[in-house]
Amino acid sequence: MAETKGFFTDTTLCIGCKACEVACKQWNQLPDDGFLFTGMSYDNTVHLGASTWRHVAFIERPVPLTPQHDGAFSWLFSSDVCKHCARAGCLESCPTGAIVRTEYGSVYVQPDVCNGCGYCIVSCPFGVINRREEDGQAWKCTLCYDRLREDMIPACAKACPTESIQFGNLEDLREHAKERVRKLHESGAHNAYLYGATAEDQPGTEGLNAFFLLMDKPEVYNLPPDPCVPTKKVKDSWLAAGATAAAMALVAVGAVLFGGRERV
Amino acid sequence: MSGTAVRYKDSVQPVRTDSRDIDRRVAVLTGEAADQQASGTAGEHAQKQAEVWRNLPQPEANDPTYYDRPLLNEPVWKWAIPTYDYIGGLTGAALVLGAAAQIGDTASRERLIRRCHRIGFAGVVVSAALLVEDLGKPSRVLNMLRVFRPTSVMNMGAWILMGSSVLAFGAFVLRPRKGRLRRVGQFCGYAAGVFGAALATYTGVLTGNTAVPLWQASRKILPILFGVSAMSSVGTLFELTVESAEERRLTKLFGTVGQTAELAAEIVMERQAAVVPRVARPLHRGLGGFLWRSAMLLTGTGLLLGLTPRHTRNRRIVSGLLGTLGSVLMRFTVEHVGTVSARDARASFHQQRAGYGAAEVTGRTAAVL
Amino acid sequence: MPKISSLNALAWPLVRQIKNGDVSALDVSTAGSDRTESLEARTKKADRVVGSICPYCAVGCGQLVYIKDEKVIDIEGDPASPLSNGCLCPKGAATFQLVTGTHRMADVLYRPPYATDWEKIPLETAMDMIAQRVKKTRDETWEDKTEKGEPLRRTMGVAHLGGATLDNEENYLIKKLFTSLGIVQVENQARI
Amino acid sequence: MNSDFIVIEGSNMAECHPVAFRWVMRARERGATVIHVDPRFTRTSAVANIHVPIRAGSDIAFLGGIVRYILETERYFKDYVVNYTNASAIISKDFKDTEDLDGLFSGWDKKKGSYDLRSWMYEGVDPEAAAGMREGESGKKGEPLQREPIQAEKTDPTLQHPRCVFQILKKHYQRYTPEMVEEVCGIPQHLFLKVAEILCQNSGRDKTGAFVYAVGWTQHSVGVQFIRSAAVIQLLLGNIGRPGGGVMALRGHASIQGSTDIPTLYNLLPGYLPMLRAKHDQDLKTYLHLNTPPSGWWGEFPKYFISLMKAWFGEAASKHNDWCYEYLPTMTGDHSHMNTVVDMADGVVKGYFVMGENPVVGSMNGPLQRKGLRQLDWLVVRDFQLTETADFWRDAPEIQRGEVKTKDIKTEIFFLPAAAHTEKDGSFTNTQRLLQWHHKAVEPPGSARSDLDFVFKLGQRLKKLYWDEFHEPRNWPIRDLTWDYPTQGSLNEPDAEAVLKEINGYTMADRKPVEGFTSLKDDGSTACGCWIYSGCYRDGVNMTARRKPHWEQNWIAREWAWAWPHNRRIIYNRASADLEGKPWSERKKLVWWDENKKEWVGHDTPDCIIERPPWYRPSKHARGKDTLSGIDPFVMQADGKGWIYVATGLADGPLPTHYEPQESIVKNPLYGQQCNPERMEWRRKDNPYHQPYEDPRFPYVLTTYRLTEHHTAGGMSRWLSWLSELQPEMFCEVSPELANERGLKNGGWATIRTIRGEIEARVLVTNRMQSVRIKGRVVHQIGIPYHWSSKGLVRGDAANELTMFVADPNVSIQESKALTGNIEPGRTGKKRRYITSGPFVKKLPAQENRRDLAPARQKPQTKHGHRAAEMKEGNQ
Repeated sequence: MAETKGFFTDTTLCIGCKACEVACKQWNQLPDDGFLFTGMSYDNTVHLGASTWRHVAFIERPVPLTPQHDGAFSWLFSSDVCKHCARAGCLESCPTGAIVRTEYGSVYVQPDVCNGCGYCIVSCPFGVINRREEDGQAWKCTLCYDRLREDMIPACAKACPTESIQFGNLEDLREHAKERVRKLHESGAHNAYLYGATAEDQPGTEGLNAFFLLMDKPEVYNLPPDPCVPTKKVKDSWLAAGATAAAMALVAVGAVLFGGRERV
Repeated sequence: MSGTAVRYKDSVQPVRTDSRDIDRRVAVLTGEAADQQASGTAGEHAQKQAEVWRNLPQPEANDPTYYDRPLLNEPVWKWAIPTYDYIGGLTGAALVLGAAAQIGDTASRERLIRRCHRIGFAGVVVSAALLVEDLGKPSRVLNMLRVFRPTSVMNMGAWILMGSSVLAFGAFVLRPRKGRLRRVGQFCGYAAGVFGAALATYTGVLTGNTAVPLWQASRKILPILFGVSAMSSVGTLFELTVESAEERRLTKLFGTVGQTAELAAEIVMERQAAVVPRVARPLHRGLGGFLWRSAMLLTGTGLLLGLTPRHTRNRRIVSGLLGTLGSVLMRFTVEHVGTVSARDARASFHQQRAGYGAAEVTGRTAAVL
Repeated sequence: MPKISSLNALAWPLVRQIKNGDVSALDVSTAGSDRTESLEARTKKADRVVGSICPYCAVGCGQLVYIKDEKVIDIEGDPASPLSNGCLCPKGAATFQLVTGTHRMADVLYRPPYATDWEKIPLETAMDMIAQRVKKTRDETWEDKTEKGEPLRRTMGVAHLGGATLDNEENYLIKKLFTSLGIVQVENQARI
Repeated sequence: MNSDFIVIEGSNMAECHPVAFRWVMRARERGATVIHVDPRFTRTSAVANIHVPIRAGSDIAFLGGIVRYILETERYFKDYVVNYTNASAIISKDFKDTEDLDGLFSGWDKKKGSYDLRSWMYEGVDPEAAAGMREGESGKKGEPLQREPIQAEKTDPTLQHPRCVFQILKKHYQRYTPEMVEEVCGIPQHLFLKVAEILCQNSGRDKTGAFVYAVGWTQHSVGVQFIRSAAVIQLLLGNIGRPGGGVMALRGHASIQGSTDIPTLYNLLPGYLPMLRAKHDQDLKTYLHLNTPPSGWWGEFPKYFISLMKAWFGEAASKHNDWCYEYLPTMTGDHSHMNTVVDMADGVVKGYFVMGENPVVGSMNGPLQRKGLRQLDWLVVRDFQLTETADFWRDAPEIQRGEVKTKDIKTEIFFLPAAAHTEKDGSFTNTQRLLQWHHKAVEPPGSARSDLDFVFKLGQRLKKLYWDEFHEPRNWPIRDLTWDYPTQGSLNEPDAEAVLKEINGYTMADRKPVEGFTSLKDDGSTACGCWIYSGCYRDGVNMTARRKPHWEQNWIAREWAWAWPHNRRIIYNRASADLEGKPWSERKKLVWWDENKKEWVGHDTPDCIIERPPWYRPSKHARGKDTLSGIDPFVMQADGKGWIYVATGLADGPLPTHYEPQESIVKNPLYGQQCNPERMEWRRKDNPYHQPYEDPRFPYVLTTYRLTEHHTAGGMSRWLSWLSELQPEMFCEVSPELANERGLKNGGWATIRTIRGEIEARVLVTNRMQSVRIKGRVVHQIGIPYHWSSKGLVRGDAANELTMFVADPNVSIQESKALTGNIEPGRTGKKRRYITSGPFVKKLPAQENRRDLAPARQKPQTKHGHRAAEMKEGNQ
């Protein structure tokens, strides 16, 4: 079992060039997602999906980036990607074992196994994995599983011109990220924080192998503030189910034993 | 000249192939997603779907979203799944009733038992068919049994359905026989009852065990709702068929309890969802709201009609139909409102900000800003 | 199609699961398929890797072109480049599609005067025709001297545009040939 | 990357050069201050420390303001300025500044409609030669390299002399006050002062900063002066020739630098040797005389020229026939792109080659471009796919609208598919003068061929065609042209390395590659295709193909590929050391004098005569490069100094002066002279202009630009789905205020109009477009990317349907970054019109004279540029 690998996406270094999106499409040879003018700043790919495994969000805000900046405007970029959660909804819900936890700690969909049941799609609290219209099965970022096997770094991280996307051993990334936040706070960027860096930061997923440095509320980047892998709560449902089953049996037996008699 | 002319009309605009437009004579496509199917027209397709953002590109300060785009991907399930939920429930409940009916002196209930097993057997077959129907790659249905993955409700469901099928088949085929075979069949009947109970309720667990805010909020009540609705399904179905007085009374009791509980569960579900108003929206507004109300109304009237004394055959049929429709519609409605809920990013955001995200299990929210 | 091995009882992951005593069946060691096991980067299969330079802007990022069976299988950044360290911008990252896309024409097309359509002609024919056009125009529009008798030795009838996307060697031959033909109107994007 | 401040102005670096921006981000993380000056808030602004919103086209006012600030606060780098620049030089008595002449310099010639540069010269230096250079209107006006025998005779190291450059500078910029900057550029004073202060604080012995620009500066009618002003600032601050310093140009095409060094440009021969001018260079003797200054590096000129002739005409070139000098054609004026197009439209040009370019989309005034193409006899287009230029005859806008019928277009068109860079060997020269080799990976598909192959085989055919006519002198060049490159491969293409070897140069005797340009001779014993590239193939090794990983060498990475000249990575780097040859500071050391080795050493190849000690002073009789003293870093300048004041070579003034664009919304607040008096105009019915300012019909500023996701005219991006999906449609960007004013809705449609034409585009309403306040008046700016047109996967109208022919006088680059126009909601529909199909806006009485001061108006009618102006008043 190799060391756990992951991404640290530092949005303060992102220039919104979308190199990651294209590099990903090139390496994985994904089709385009349609030519769609959205009117959403420079974002025309809108969301992660079956054919878009990296997506750069563009946020225009009527406030300065930090108190140090002049003017009353800032433009945030953030390259979103599958989080490869430590507790992954898609993984735990996959009935076929098509989705697996790899030796690098990443979450991988085996295209030759997936039968397209669609359960992973509703089980992902980040809306990452999806099925394409014409396509029968579920797709998402593989953390370039094939490249990792040859000690090559993922295509997006390699292409990223400004080192906004950093790839490496999760532990090192976490260290580096903490340091980075400290530096930013010193420089006056007090609203900088890590999203999902550790289990403490995000108990619902027990930490993301692909975590982020953000400058505003998660919602602004279309990230959930307190996501939770559904299976953490499934116990309640099973108990309810068990109780119902028991009750059903009781009623049935009762009905059989007493319900049949003619009332007088 | 033009006789020999090769026409190059197409070259006015490039020819789309598979949205990659790679010339296979000069390049090979072997990337991980090289097999992903995409017609060249996927583009136009997407065009139709997405609506253009009309306002200033700027998040709302106090209640931000990303251009009001969905956070989650909506369910890809089609009609087959809610139908499966209904049929599966019906089957399960029938097997339970069948098992119960095997208890004690069964002389007077043979026809009932037989009918239950027949429904059970037919049910599992249809259920399996529906399941396959909804798969993106039906040919790979057997992969459902590749592993035994407790965390995956659907995997559990697959095994449950598997078991139910075998047992229902056993009960249906063997119980009518004589001697040991009958005893085996008898056993199958009981065992099928156990699996049936699971089959009737696990779909509720499956639906609740998702990130869709409304379903998530209803995860405790959904198994109950689905279970009791299964009971009523059986009850109302038997209403439609002539029975011996005893069987009628018996199934009616079974069904009525289920129907009453179904109605109650629906009310509870709405209440629970409404704890975070935004989450309950789909139940109150638009098509979802209408369907939800209609389902309750159908079940309710069916119930009342059934409870009124002096049963004429027609009235039984009417109440039976109403009840059945109620249960069926309920399944479809739950499906629909879930889809609507998945489209609403704010539903998730509000829910989690209100402490119903991870905080529910971890006791503390992780949101920093 | 259904995965055969998943039918064949021995290769059935469930069997493996029981063997491994794996309760959750989440790990690749249990649920992994044969394909997954043998998965590797396609670049590993490449017959050769060719050093190249990004054809888009003037930053000049290094590129590596992976070839298998005389076909391109991948183009990505060259980590060794001191300029780009293996990075590419979106355009550079799309180079694979640029050079292998179906948009690329492989035929020589000819549009006769007043025609409404292209027609396909052989490369050699086209080259001959072009050479003849150049000669004709040059001869017809040759200027030897100005009225003042200043030397011209040129033709203003033929002009050229383009070069910033070409190689130095190509620009050199263009300049060399056209100047010797007496063509002065040689221009490129540098002015645009 | 080593800079302490980086001013990005006239460039959107993060968007157009993301990978180069990697180093800016590194610098920012190291604590450098990144300042972005731009009309729009772009992706660059988003990550810059400071964004300075500026009115498009007012940069000189801003930069001039900074010059003034540096001088007023005495923050200039004294040792550097006194010794390495011409600040101390004393200028002729006859010089008059714009201060005295309300926006004109002395020497404006009414009749010629251009400047006589005599009065700008150093005192005591004979200006004749300089004047000579100008007479012929050779395109090499303003060409960066100086050849006149110029060295300031009189200097005043105290910089106090009233006529010394330093004092003239002071006077010239005295009116560029913070108040004025605010008035002209709309930049708030506090912001301006903040920037100026940062520049000063981060310069000096221990700190350096860089200016970065791109076409945001060049594409103006005063483009060259924009860049000059930055150079002035950098020289004052001592930021040139040092690590982290400089004025960097970011160029848009893979080999656009190369295509200037080995020019596919009308006015140059390889290596910046000037093209022959009919009027002056009547024979070799005069040509060499005019181009060989007795001082400075260009003293070597004859060696370079004669070696070039040997390379081209081989044995045929001998002393007796003046090295085939008479084989070369001559210029009679400006023959640049826009004139070519105009000549096409007028039927002068009959045949046209277009290789890897798409002028119909990428060049000014699309309608006029197509009009030109329609008049051609034949057109050859070489590209990957049918571009708008190749298909102009069947799906151009005017065809779609039925104004022009395909069957009426006479042009005969050849389309030849081109090979991609992966299908041919060759070298690109990047924006840092670095030659990098790309190897052939696969064979080109079908009939696709490299341009090398095309030109080579075209040449072979022409040699055949002319075989019987070789007796005619006019055909001798073709006869004697050395064209015997070895061919290879199944397509037997010419060997690119053989061509590179010729470019590098070789000895005629044994055909051995030469070491570098220092070993070139003027006796015909050496041949060299481009002297500045000499050395790229030394010892028969293709230096440009070197790919030694950067982690195996120092940060200069001298062993990666090859940079001209002489593999120098930072030119004029002698300036990184002080007078004694010691680095100005440890932190900024680059090259230095090693007393033991008795030569210059350092991280980079020293850009000076390596064994010449700092204390060397030339003797009176020194000639050529011997005149360069040990403290003359700028070896390409005749006097080895950095030129704050350009005594000769620039057409439109020795010092940058603020002029309004051809089309502006305001009157020039600084001078009576509205526009650059020397700008080139094309006054034609098919190229009309708006009023110089306050044109009621066109109240907004338009500015064109690029996006990360597409490449220039889109020929290499609009056909790729991976890029197209990222920016799928033509759009324009407007501020919320303007949107309100004109009723535009985000995501909706708008029609943008100039007198040349009108286009429709989707609207992006955004706070990134900031309206600037000029004298309390709100000036709205409209942003229009120019990537799209009628073809490709993603389409839209082309921005250049709106732009006009008007150009900088020095380099004939057009003005597309600042013009005026109008915008209204809704699509254009059928009624859309272009000037080529008749005017469509209401006529106004022409007020041309408001563009110039009275004397600047008289422009004679000669062939080209503004001289071609048919003075049609009211041609709107």
